[in-house]
Amino acid sequence: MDFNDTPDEAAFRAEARTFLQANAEPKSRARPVLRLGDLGGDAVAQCKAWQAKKADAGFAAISWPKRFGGREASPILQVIYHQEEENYAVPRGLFEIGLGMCIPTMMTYAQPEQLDRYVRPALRGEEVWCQLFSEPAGGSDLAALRTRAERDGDDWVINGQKIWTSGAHLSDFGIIVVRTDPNVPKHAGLSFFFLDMRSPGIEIRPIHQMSGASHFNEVFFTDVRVPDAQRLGAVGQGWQVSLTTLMNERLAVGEVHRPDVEDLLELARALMLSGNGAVRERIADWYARTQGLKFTRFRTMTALSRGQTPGPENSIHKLVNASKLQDIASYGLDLMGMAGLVMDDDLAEAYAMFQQALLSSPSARIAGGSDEILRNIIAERVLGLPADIRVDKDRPFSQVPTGRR
Amino acid sequence: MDFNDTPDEAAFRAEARTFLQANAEPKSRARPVLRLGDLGGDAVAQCKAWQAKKADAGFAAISWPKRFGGREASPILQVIYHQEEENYAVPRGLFEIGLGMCIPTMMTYAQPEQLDRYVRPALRGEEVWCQLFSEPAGGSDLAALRTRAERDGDDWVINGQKIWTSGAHLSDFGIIVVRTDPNVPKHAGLSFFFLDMRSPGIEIRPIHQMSGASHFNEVFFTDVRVPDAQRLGAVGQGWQVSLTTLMNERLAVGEVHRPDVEDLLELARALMLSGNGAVRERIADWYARTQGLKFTRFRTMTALSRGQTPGPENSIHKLVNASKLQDIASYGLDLMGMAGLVMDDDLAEAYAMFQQALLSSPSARIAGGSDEILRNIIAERVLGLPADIRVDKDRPFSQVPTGRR
Amino acid sequence: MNFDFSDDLKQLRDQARRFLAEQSPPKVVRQVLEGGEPYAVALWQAMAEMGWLGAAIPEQYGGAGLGYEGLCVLAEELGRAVAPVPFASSAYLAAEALLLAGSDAQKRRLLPKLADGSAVGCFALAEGTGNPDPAHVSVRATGGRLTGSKWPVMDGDIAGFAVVVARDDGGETALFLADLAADGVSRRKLTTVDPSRDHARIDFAGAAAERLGARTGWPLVQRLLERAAILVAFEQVGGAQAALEMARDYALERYAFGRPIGSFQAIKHKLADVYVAIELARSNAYYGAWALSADAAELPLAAATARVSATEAFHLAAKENIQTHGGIGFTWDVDCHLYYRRSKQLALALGSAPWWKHRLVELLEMRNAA
Amino acid sequence: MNFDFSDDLKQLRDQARRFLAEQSPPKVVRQVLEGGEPYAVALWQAMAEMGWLGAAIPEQYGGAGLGYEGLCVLAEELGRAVAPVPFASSAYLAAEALLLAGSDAQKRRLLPKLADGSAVGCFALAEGTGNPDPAHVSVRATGGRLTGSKWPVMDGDIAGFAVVVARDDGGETALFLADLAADGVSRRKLTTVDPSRDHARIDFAGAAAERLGARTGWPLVQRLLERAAILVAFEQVGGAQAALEMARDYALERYAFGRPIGSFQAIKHKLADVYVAIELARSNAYYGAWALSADAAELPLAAATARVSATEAFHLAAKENIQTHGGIGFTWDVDCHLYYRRSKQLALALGSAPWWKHRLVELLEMRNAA
Repeated sequence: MDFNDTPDEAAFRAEARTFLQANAEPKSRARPVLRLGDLGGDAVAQCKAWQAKKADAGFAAISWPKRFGGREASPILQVIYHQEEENYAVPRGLFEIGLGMCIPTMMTYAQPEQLDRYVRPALRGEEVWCQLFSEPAGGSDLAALRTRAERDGDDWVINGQKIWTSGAHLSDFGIIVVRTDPNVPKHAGLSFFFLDMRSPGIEIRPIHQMSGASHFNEVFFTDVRVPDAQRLGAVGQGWQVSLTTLMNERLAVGEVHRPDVEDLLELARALMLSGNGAVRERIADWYARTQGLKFTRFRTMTALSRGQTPGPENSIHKLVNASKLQDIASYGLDLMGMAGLVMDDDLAEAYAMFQQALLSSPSARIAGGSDEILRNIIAERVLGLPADIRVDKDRPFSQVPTGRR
Repeated sequence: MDFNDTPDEAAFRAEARTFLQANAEPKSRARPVLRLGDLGGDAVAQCKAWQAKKADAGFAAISWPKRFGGREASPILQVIYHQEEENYAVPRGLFEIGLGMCIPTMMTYAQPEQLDRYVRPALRGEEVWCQLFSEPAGGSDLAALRTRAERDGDDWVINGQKIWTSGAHLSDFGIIVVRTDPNVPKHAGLSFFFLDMRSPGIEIRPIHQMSGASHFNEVFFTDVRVPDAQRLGAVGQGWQVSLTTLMNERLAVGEVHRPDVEDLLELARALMLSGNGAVRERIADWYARTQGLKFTRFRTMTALSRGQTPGPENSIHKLVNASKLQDIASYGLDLMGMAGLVMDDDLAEAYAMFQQALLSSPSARIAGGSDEILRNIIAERVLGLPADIRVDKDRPFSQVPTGRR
Repeated sequence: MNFDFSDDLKQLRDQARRFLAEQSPPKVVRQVLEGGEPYAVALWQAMAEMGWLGAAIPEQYGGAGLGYEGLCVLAEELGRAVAPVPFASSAYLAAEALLLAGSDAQKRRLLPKLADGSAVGCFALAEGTGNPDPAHVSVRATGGRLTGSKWPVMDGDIAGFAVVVARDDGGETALFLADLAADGVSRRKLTTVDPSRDHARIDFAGAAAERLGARTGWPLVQRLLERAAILVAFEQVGGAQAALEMARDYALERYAFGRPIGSFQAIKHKLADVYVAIELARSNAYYGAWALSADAAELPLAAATARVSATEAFHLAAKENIQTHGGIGFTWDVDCHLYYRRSKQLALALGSAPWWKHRLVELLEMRNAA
Repeated sequence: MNFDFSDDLKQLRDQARRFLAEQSPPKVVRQVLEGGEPYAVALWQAMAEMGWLGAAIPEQYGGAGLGYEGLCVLAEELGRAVAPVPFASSAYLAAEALLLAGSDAQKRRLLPKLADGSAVGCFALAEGTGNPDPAHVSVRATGGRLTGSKWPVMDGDIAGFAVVVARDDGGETALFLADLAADGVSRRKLTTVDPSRDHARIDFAGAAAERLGARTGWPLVQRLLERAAILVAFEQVGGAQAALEMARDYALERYAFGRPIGSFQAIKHKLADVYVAIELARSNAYYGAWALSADAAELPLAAATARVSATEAFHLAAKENIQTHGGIGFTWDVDCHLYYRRSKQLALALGSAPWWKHRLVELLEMRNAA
């Protein structure tokens, strides 16, 4: 067990540090960085410019194969780069889905010439990708999707609706899973494609969240044509392809949530409450959880660097972080007392970071797998407990109950 | 809304107070009262003597019909009597099940001459009753019981095993639910009896608990004969009769658990920790829960006094109290620090009450309906949410899976 | 003992529930939330006409004389409807301040106006970050003139007058009446986590102030907060109950994996826990209602207990209502966030839970020492 | 970076696990729990023969020189087996005290005996109720004679010598060695919530004491507690993991309502939460193992973090294991209570969670101020 860098790691860290010093602004802790959904036109341009710079310097895809612009390096180097980048205020949030989920899925299922066409522009941030999985009727039951694709010559014709599509309005391409056969059980009737988000028949509407942000979209499909050549995996194998994508999602480095426990400690200090035993115990609990997650990720990265496949145990991160964020936000307001509800920039403590998190954190417990789904995943796939009793399993999808009526 | 006594209530309270002053010792808070299972021979005699005295003075069955020795009075008077009795160190724990569950079930289903025979001796504490429901294979799934009763002339012959029978070794009579038909779905094949606990073929073995106590017993039945005249309800109606019993259980006044929040406050004061914010917040939380339960019971009693039937909402009490007890016990030890684990009478804080509760509280979360079953009851019967998916519902009992093999 | 509301009050409750379902549906709340109007003016007028605004104001001062239990019943229903009206400020806090501390002349002058809705009052205590504490009072009332800033003041931007906690000429904490339309008063509407309820910052620069009654000292403020806490506990219980019902209904409607999501124990047990929290809070609120009505010695402890329970229950119910709804639960268009916002607004309005918990234990210690 | 144990150590772990499954099954634990013997003597001798008792003792003092990571690996396995042996007292606390503070002569005299099992040491800090605090040290070592009482002392009734925290002639806190068989020492076995581990009260009435090294001051005690906390965190993680596995296995075996109880979300999600708590604790313990091995500046904070996580995880796992088992879970004959008892014993042994949380934040504050 060694927490220090190996000589190779130290050399890489120095290289990353040099690159960042020359190209980015050091972060000030006080003000949290903008998130996707708050991105206006300027911010998009900044994201793209930074991504190009990062890709050209070889820091955008550290563990990818060299032929796609990667370094074929250990995931540990990825962690090191992230540790260093964390100290800088770099514009992020536009490429995580494309590079973390879409392109890795393409790498597994697309043709070589398609990879030659799509991977590098995505890596350099020239083309943005989104992921079209969720549907209104689906929710936690992802495979219950109803968007149809019907074969018509060399094309498929898509009709239906997707929802919770992050960044759809900023995207050039998307990956999509659709139902190609409603008369078989639900997991068996799906197929998977990638498509041009400017295709005729696609309409994108932003979803207004309670926090005021609009990270997500509804995407409507009316007779959208997709060439069969853009199918990923066999017809009817869409669920298996989706699982690849979701597995890659779990590998993605988790978002840094603010306020974190350090922000709470700072708030308590500023309010002269850090001597209070109740405040201290909460800070200690949250700090221990934060550190536990950090070192759990290090354990995973060590396993990955030895060629092991990470398992569903990574569901821990979001499960712990989302509730922690909501609880820290709410508790921060409690510490502020009667003025805790004020969000005006000039009056609110800590730039209203706690108030914003109070309003945005409910989505963290739901989006990308709800607390309940994550606990099920851990129970079933890690602990080996039985699946929930399924009433929909062996029925044709078209005959599964969908409501009381 | 009136928290004060009505003139009638005040008169009754004065009467109860006079009776208690004349016949019982005031309680000192410091030392908790003995519980059932710690009862030696002397204690049993004391319990019986006190019960007779209480019954003769008309305080043992305040809301029962007069013909059975009750007062036919409002449940509010029952609460008042309990409030007053709480201040005295009276021996309890031997008759709660008999008078709270067994005899009320008898009153609903037994013949008048049987009631004439059994009710008054039970009320005066001359005869002790127990309840034989749970079985090793049953647990939370109470109706999955396997003890068989087969008709033989005017008798039924019982073979099988019951478990978790409080006070079986001290009991004269018991009520029992058994399977009389294994070839129908599980709830339909049950019948209900009362029996003499001295019948030939009954063997009682105490269960040694982790706390060191032996409140419960295993009871083995080998060809035990029970006359058909002692059947309560029709053949095959045993489940319905059991529900009556369990409903009466919910009406019973909950046990007072020690240490309670006042004990914790006193401990914190003694250890000079009551100024600590973390200690204060926990005490406040537990106090609020304790009071909430107390006043919920008052609401129930008010509803009862108006002739309303109490519902499953009473499951709240045990659900909240059991975890609270375990948490208070564990936290009390934490406050004591390194010496918190010591149980020697002369060294332990608060007469080792917290340590004893640490070891006995796990059973509180299980016995009489586990936390999980109580949440299901609230969800289904109060909130109207659907029952769990049942795989055993329409199958003959003999064909329901009982294990992996 | 009778631990329930009277039949008359239950009738009032049913009537209020029907009325508010019609007059204060989510659409009306959103009108205020989204900035359409500062509060639900038409609703407020209708409430005035029904006599709700003076529910607990004695008839001699133009009130309905329903007593505090009546006020509690109304508060629960207003909480259930997340009603966007200055009821807590005007009908609890300002009216209670007048009743507790005002001279007879002041009561005669202002209570009838609060009761008929021609005046809206508010209570100005906070001076920025912090919980109620005499050490945090720095606004001064010197020679009948107020100087300093109060924020946040609930309903401070729509009230006509404020009851202001300030230091008098002798440096003692006391209550003062201030006309908010007078010279030397400037107001600024604040952005908060719950825009469905008005909040303001009020700056006093030598504004005229009239002393409310003759009493001084922090205990008066404490007493006012305790009385209001019981009423707010009913609002919180009402809001929590509405959020639980919304979650329950959705859990029955929404299917996943071919079955209603309410058939999964993860949802069932979560909602059972919410139910338990609400029932405990409701029972503690009932005890508070009795203490308020009877002006019992137990009132301070009853108030702290009710506040602690109700704050926990509403926050839990509101956040788990969103969670039960899944994705749509955190969208603007679905009503879950109305309860979530209000739960935190009410949690902070009279001082936050840690402060009340500390106070609760202080009261327990005092009781045990006695 | 390499955040895992080496293959050699994993091999040691597997070997230890197999050995303990055979040599320290519940039957052996019950032998001690039920008073059959004061500790598992045969197991202890076997451990000595395998070199475990001197795992982290340098070879020059007769140890195996496996280093602290080796000790951590063994601690996890001993925790998993709820092993009823004085390992924590003798191999962590007494040995560490000697290594940290002892003179070379003292190390030479005692460490080889600890390593080969011919001596058992213990650490006497507590003086009744309370958490570690210099103000609670009142035992005096005056003129080489100890006076006062220490309790509870883990393994105090079976150890041959104790490292005693006492005040020296100048009133300073320091460590002293005391032969527990000597005149002026009386011992009494204590009854505790975990009788599977020995505890005693030791009364010193002018017993001979030898100063351990030359250093004085509370930071030495603090440092010893921190180092032991990391090792105990591994015991806790091991115990928690065993309790989780026991619960999981039972949830698969036990049927109710015609299906394994492990198919109900109430059980699934409960055990998922236990798993999460254990993984966080394990990761924090790993960081502690690194800090211990590297003698890193981060050690105090790493120790406090590991202790807070591991204490929570073991208590949760142990109590929910009982709950998952239902009725039989709280019987004497089923092994659930072995973990439950041990979880609380370890939770208190080096000072309870509130004390460590306070310390954790103190260290955070110091770090942030630096």
